[in-house]
Amino acid sequence: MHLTQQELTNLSPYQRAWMRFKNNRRGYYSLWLFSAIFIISLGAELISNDKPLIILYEQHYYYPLWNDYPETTFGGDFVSTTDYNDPYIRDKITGEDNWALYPLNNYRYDSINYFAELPNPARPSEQNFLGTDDRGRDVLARLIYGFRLSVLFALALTAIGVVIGIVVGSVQGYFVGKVDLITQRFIEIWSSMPELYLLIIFASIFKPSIGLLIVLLSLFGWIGLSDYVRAEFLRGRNLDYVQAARSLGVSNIGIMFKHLLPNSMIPVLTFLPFRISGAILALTSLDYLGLGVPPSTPSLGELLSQGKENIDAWWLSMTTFSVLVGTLVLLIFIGEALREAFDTRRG
Amino acid sequence: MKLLIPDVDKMKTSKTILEIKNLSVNFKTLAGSINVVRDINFSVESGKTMALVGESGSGKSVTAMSILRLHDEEKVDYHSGSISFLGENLLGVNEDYIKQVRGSDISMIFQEPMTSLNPTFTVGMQIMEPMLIHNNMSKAVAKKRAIELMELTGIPEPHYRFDAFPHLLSGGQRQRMMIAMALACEPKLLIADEPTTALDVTVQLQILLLLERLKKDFSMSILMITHNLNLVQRFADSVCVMQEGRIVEHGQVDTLFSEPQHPYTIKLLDSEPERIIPDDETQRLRFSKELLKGVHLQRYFTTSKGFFKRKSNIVKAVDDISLFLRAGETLGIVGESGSGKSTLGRCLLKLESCSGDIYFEQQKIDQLTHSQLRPLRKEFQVVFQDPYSSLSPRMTIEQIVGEGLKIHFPQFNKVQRREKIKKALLEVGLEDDILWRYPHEFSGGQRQRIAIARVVILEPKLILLDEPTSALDVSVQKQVLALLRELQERHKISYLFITHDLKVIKAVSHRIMVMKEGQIIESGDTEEIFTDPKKEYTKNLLSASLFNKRLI
Amino acid sequence: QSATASHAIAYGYSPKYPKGFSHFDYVNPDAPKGGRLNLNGSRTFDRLNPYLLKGVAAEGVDGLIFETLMEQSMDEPYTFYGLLADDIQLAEDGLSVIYHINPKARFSDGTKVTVEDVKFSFDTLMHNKYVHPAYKITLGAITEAQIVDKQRIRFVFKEKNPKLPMLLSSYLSVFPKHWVGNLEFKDTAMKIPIGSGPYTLESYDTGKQIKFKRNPDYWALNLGVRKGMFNFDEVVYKYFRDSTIALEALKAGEYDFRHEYNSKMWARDYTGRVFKSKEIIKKNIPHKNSVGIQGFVFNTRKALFRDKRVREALVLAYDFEWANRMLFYNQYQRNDSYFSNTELAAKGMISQRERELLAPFKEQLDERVFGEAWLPPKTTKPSSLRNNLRQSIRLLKDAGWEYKKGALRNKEGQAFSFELTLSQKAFERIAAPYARNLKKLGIKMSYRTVDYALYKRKAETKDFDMIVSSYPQSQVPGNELGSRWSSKTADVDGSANYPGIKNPVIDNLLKQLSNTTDRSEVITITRAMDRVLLSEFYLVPHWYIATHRIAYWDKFEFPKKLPDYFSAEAWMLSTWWFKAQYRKRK
Amino acid sequence: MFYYILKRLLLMIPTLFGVMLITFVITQFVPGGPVEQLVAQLTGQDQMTEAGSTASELYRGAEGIDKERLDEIKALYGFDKPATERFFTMLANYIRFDFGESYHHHQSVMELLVDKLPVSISLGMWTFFITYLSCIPLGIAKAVRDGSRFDIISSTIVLVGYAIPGFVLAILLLVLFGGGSFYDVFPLKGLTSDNWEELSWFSKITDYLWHMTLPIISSVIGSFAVMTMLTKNSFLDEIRKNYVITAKAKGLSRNQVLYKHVFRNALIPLVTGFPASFLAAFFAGSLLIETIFSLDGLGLLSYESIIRRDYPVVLGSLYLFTLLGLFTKLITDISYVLIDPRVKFDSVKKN
Ligand SMILES: Nc1ncnc2c1ncn2[C@@H]1O[C@H](COP(=O)(O)OP(=O)(O)OP(=O)(O)O)[C@@H](O)[C@H]1O
Ligand SMILES: Nc1ncnc2c1ncn2[C@@H]1O[C@H](COP(=O)(O)OP(=O)(O)OP(=O)(O)O)[C@@H](O)[C@H]1O
Ligand SMILES: [Mg+2]
Ligand SMILES: [Mg+2]
Repeated sequence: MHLTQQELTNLSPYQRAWMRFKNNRRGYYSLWLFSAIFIISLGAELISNDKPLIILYEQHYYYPLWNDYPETTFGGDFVSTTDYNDPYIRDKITGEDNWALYPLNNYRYDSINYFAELPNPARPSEQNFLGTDDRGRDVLARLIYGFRLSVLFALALTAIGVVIGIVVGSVQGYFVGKVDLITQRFIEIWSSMPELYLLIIFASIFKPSIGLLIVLLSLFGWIGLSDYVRAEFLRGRNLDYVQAARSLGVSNIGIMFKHLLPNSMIPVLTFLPFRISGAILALTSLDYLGLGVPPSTPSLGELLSQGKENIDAWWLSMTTFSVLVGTLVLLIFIGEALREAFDTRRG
Repeated sequence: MKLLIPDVDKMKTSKTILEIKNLSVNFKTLAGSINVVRDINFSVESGKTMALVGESGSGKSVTAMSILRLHDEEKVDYHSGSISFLGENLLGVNEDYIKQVRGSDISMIFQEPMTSLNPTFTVGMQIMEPMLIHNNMSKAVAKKRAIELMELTGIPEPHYRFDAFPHLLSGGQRQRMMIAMALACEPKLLIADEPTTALDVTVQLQILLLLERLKKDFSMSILMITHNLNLVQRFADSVCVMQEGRIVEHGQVDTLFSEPQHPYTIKLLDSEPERIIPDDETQRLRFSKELLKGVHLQRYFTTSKGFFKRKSNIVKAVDDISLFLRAGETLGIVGESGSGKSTLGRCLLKLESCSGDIYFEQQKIDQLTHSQLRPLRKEFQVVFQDPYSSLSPRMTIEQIVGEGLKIHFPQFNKVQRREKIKKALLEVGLEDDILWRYPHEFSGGQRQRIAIARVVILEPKLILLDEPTSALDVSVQKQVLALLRELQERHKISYLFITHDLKVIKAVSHRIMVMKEGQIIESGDTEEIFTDPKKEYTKNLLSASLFNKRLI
Repeated sequence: QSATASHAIAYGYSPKYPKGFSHFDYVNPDAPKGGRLNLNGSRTFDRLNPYLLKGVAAEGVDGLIFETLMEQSMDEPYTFYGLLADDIQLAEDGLSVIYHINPKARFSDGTKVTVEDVKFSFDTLMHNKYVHPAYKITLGAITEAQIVDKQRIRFVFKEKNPKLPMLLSSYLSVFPKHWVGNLEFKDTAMKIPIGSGPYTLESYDTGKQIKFKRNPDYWALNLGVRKGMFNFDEVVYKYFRDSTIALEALKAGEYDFRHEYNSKMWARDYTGRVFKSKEIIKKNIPHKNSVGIQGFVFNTRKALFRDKRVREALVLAYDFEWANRMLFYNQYQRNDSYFSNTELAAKGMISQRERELLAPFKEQLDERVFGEAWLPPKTTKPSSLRNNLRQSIRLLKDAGWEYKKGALRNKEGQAFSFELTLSQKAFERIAAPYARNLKKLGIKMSYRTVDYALYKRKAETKDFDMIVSSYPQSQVPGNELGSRWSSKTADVDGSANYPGIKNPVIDNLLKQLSNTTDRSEVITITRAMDRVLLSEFYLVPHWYIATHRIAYWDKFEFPKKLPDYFSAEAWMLSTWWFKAQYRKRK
Repeated sequence: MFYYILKRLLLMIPTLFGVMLITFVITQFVPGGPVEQLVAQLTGQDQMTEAGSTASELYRGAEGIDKERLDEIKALYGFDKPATERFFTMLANYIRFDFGESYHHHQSVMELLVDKLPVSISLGMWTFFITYLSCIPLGIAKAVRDGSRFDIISSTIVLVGYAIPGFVLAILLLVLFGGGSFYDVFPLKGLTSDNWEELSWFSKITDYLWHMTLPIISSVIGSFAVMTMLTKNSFLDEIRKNYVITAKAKGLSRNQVLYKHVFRNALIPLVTGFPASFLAAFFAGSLLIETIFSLDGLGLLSYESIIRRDYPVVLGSLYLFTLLGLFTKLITDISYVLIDPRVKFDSVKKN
């Protein structure tokens, strides 16, 4: 695919970078695939839910996904929300002239298959395509929702960490001198803070939630990266083109982020996918200590730790593991393409 | 351990050492494959010098690099043709073979010595390296030889410089390191791409004589790429003239110089820089106000050997220099390579810390910080000696040239800005369809012109030009000098013009300062210096440049 | 009054075995000796001395090497027979006890066990600052050890407590004075222990394994309390840190015997070649150990759970049968008493004696107390969870809770929601289905596992809505029950009265209990107490298991007659022996 | 440079002080200190199984502990003194590298650390060397063959390795090769066999290697990916620079170009992570791997002392490791200068 000079001239540098990105077919397709999966997972409620999308019951249409109907609506006993997987109810809404459209997978991340036959964790079956976890929740549903949550969590955490890491690292590496000495000491003190104790203290004050975890982990998440950015800046700050930029009157910020940063992105780009997957795994280890998200929250980490507890239940660890590896591989491929997007020698 | 067994038969029939046939080289870019070398043919005879001259950007360096297959394999396409060295087509041989050829049979002096040296190794080590791999020398022997070579190229204190890192050396010193490196294994063929652009005339002569001697002693052949036609005339046996990727004319030096055929060749031979400053202007300028003044500037470098400064050495790069520059005036700075010209320039523009007072438009600027200086920056600009490393590698030409505009002329919108950029590029003799390209996709001369365009576009009051035309062929050089002059006339720009090319300095400067070992040893009006030099060194300089005079 | 026999002491009844009995019924007096037994040590150890505060003691030292004054039998609720002491004399006033040390008793180095050694051991354990405070706490009511004469030693009690001499007899390990010598006690951490027990230490590798060798000259070899016991020539504990790997190691034959506590592992992980080929035998050994009660404990101090009807409604919502089938592989039984698996538990219709006991409180008690003993709700046919929940709804309605706007709400419109605080992740799978059932009632129960220390603090300061707690029970309940269930302790930080029981009836029964040791009277009181406690629904009862789940390599034989009250490990270690082909030393 | 180093060395003192102060303050706020831990253990609440207690006789401590005893226990841990006093006594001792006694172990903190070192070093060093020695060549090879099939396949393999949690792999390996269920190839636990003392010199080594194989595989496998990718990317960034062409033109072989010329220039990002992982190699260890293979190393020690609030161990090891960390950080910074002479530590303000 070749462009004319005019077209090329009209491309902004970002469009150029995007073209380089696209040139890496692997990364490009990975991005598509990842986005597709992610977007689908954003609509998890429509794919995997314990409520039917539409019910036709005694000539009336019902939309359980959007409205709460008490069980009494369908001839049950309880005035609380209907459990549509209850065979008792299921018979009623699918029998005779009634009709219900269930989602592809009949469970939400927290719905227990109460009416299963086999003890939990149960192997894959027609009811639960990927089996159930140790408390009878559908693994597929948890994977879908868990993927969504974990990825969102990881993206947020990574974004925050990377931004702080880059800013701190570049300030240190660019200004050096006192700024560096002081910031570096601060980082040293900061990073040796016993994170676990802080988490425990916070857990005793607040109820754990994803938001709280993001804040807490962000406090420390940037530290490793800033060192790398600092190192790259230390090397780059004395190069001629930086001098040239100074002589042009470019501001310090301009030099840092326009001239130096694009040439210091290697470690950042390399670590990016790993940080994302690392953030997913961080949820695991926190769950392990009971400091993670509330237990009903679906997270890949939680599934993984269940996998460890239930070694014989391969469907727990293998599926989660595959999702993790898949995600990671996609992210790495995207990361490679991203690196190439930064590599102007590629055109 | 040379694998190479010359084909004796072929050698007998012809003394040709290198023969290029129908060579075409393409580069793959976003705009498709571009053909930069088009079907060229030439050969180099053993023990002879073949000169490749031509337009900047005409494909000389590309051709040279193709001989050793040094282009990025992914990006280059040796479209057609062959390069036979001692009868073997180098484009066809395997990696091992070419590895043996490189550095020992054929070695190369690169055009841009600044970026061509590995920044993390000492220059000494880099000079030793080819000897260590090709000649199986012991380290000690190699070191001795390296220092010898450095001495031959005229580096002062070679023992000391042996341990220096490239970025601590001046442009000319780095270039000499490249030369020493290339000569280390006494190659059969030396490809020298602009080997003397950063050298003052005395050293230049010294180097060329050295090459001449090696040519005789070891029957070394030289493929010399240069813009300096005098040099060609004096040292080359035959010449090829290139334009737009083609060889437009070739022949023996004498015939070609006496009876040039091709219009481009004719143009080249006619483009002698002429003084573009009216004679009386120097006088008139006496009364214009001082734009820049430096008083007692001093910059010493203490460089240490070993980690804890066991041995240290002081280089007095700028040693108590006072100078001034008037508005609309061009001050030429000439002098020995390594005498501190670039350092002085950088000091004056506050790019290097130094002691002494600096006034710009009567304002004292030496104590100002970067951010205080920023608004002033628009007014004094610099073209660095090494254009390549001064261009941000991850920015397009449009970004590079437009950056200053964005900062200092925020009133322009994108379209206006692009128009200005295009205009500036055209003015320095570049096409305007290169806006989207990145610096590494250009020839040395093109990059030099980009660096000039980036500066002139801002129309500052003062420009420091550090060897701005060293990589330009005479015709482009003329165009650039004319442009500078025009700007000067229009906007009363002052220039600090550092160069080794005495013809250029004579053409453009009102006054001249001669530097040696960090000091100004002589200064005065251009006329005066050229006609009546006072100091011995200046005299030598001028006489050495005498060989520049055409012999016919 | 406590019966004292010179050779044994029992709590409120006569000991089973007479003076000079030849052996316990549950041992094989002729059990052949020999072979090397490999056992699984849990996690690690870093000291040999079992009594220090710091560090983790190696398994087996206390028991195989060091002995106590008396030995408990495994087929009576709470009876002790003389071991190092051959004669025990309890003072009339119950404020002191005299032990007569068996003159035959010898330490493994041949020296005699003297009263000085006993006194030294007691003083060390009670007063040395490096000793684990457990001794001070357990035996704190014993003020002094006085040497009476060469063979006799008297212990003086601060207060009258029939359990004290028994605790002392079984808790005070005797070690020789010369073992400690001039050392600071903490410096004996790694000193090779010298004891009077059936084994001596052969070798050890800190944290990895420890090896004991049977003492062929063991002084008590033919004593009734030892006859036919400790039949392995060598006992080795191999330490594994991870339980999954430890199980793998069992399968690999690294060790011989394992007791499993987890239903899921028992059902799913004890599989594979060695099990199929019956090389490893998987067995459930029944026992009569008191298992007390475990449950989701309501914090009745909270307004939410103040109403008994609310608590009952929540008890009804728990589906034990489902959990047992889906989570526990049907290995458990429902806790239907605070004294499960013992004769102390209330059963069936209330007896005359119990009725009399409770009659004075008729007003304050639920009338159901005077009928059949409470039976936990079932969800198997003919009952069903749906039925139970319907009943819950009625109860909640009576208590003023109704489903409105997506939640169960009281008159003030407050939604019914609370948190179950857990200390172990393993309980989350148990909590999840319960939360699901409660949701059907409109109740929002969230559950979360917290760091153990945090859990502990919440429990101590009673800062929780609901926790999991278990109340283990003794065969002979005494005044320890007071600290759990009396009104006095309800608002004391750190007490074990988690539900916040403030019930005058219980207070009264507790007082009566502490005034008697008569077995039949104790039983009546505990049964009555059981009925009252159950009727108040202080917790959602869980489950228990009345068997030991053990797996062992098919190398052993053991007595036909099983004991009643025992731990699996101690039983196997003391009464099993190798089949002939495994008896040779490896 | 000399003054810079001196400055950095002096700055270690306030840094160390800051670290200790903050950590000490934090430990004051952590719920469940050592006293509570001990009390929990005494009252028998710390062990709970799925189905309640089946102990045949009850532990008396279950009745709770009275105030008097509690005070005794507090004094045992020195908690009867005010916090500031404890902090400064601690500092005074720490200066002399006297870290005091552990709350939970009967050894002193220093003895404990020394005790656990062999395992950590065994595990760490191997992991460290194997990682660096294989990642760098692999990364370089991948950079050279960027985009080739080799590149893609090796990427996928290291990524799968990265994504397998070490403990999962460890258990998997043990189940497969531990002899319990499938093949009996490797031992289940420990650093050496029981009879190690009696073995010959050669068998000692093989025995050790035999024991270390599985733990090392498990701990190494996850560390490949990051290093490999970092190497690859750094090299890719450098490989097209002009000096590489010069080096090539000298006739250096591809490996010489890569391992000599490019390597040094691509080294800075690699070096940034180096001291940290070097330190980690000696002093960190891996909690899960150590647990699974019943190895007694620092990973376990530090985790357990955190969980059990064994503050002397927590603070003592923190002090030691922070100190070492500060030194390695300084060394990294110095090595930047040694690797790339253009790096300077003077402030941007100066010019
Ligand atoms: N990597 C590249 N990608 C695309 N175009 C390139 C690349 N390298 C060189 N060119 C183009 O090839 C042409 C020839 O370049 P070359 O460096 O050979 O010129 P030159 O004759 O040496 O000029 P100069 O005298 O200025 O050094 C130029 O127009 C340049 O823009
Ligand atoms: N950063 C530095 N550290 C140490 N020495 C330096 C440094 N920069 C330059 N020098 C030395 O200062 C002297 C003057 O260098 P400068 O670059 O100013 O020379 P120049 O006159 O521009 O020479 P050329 O004509 O060769 O470019 C040289 O000897 C060089 O080695
Ligand atoms: Mg060129
Ligand atoms: Mg210069």
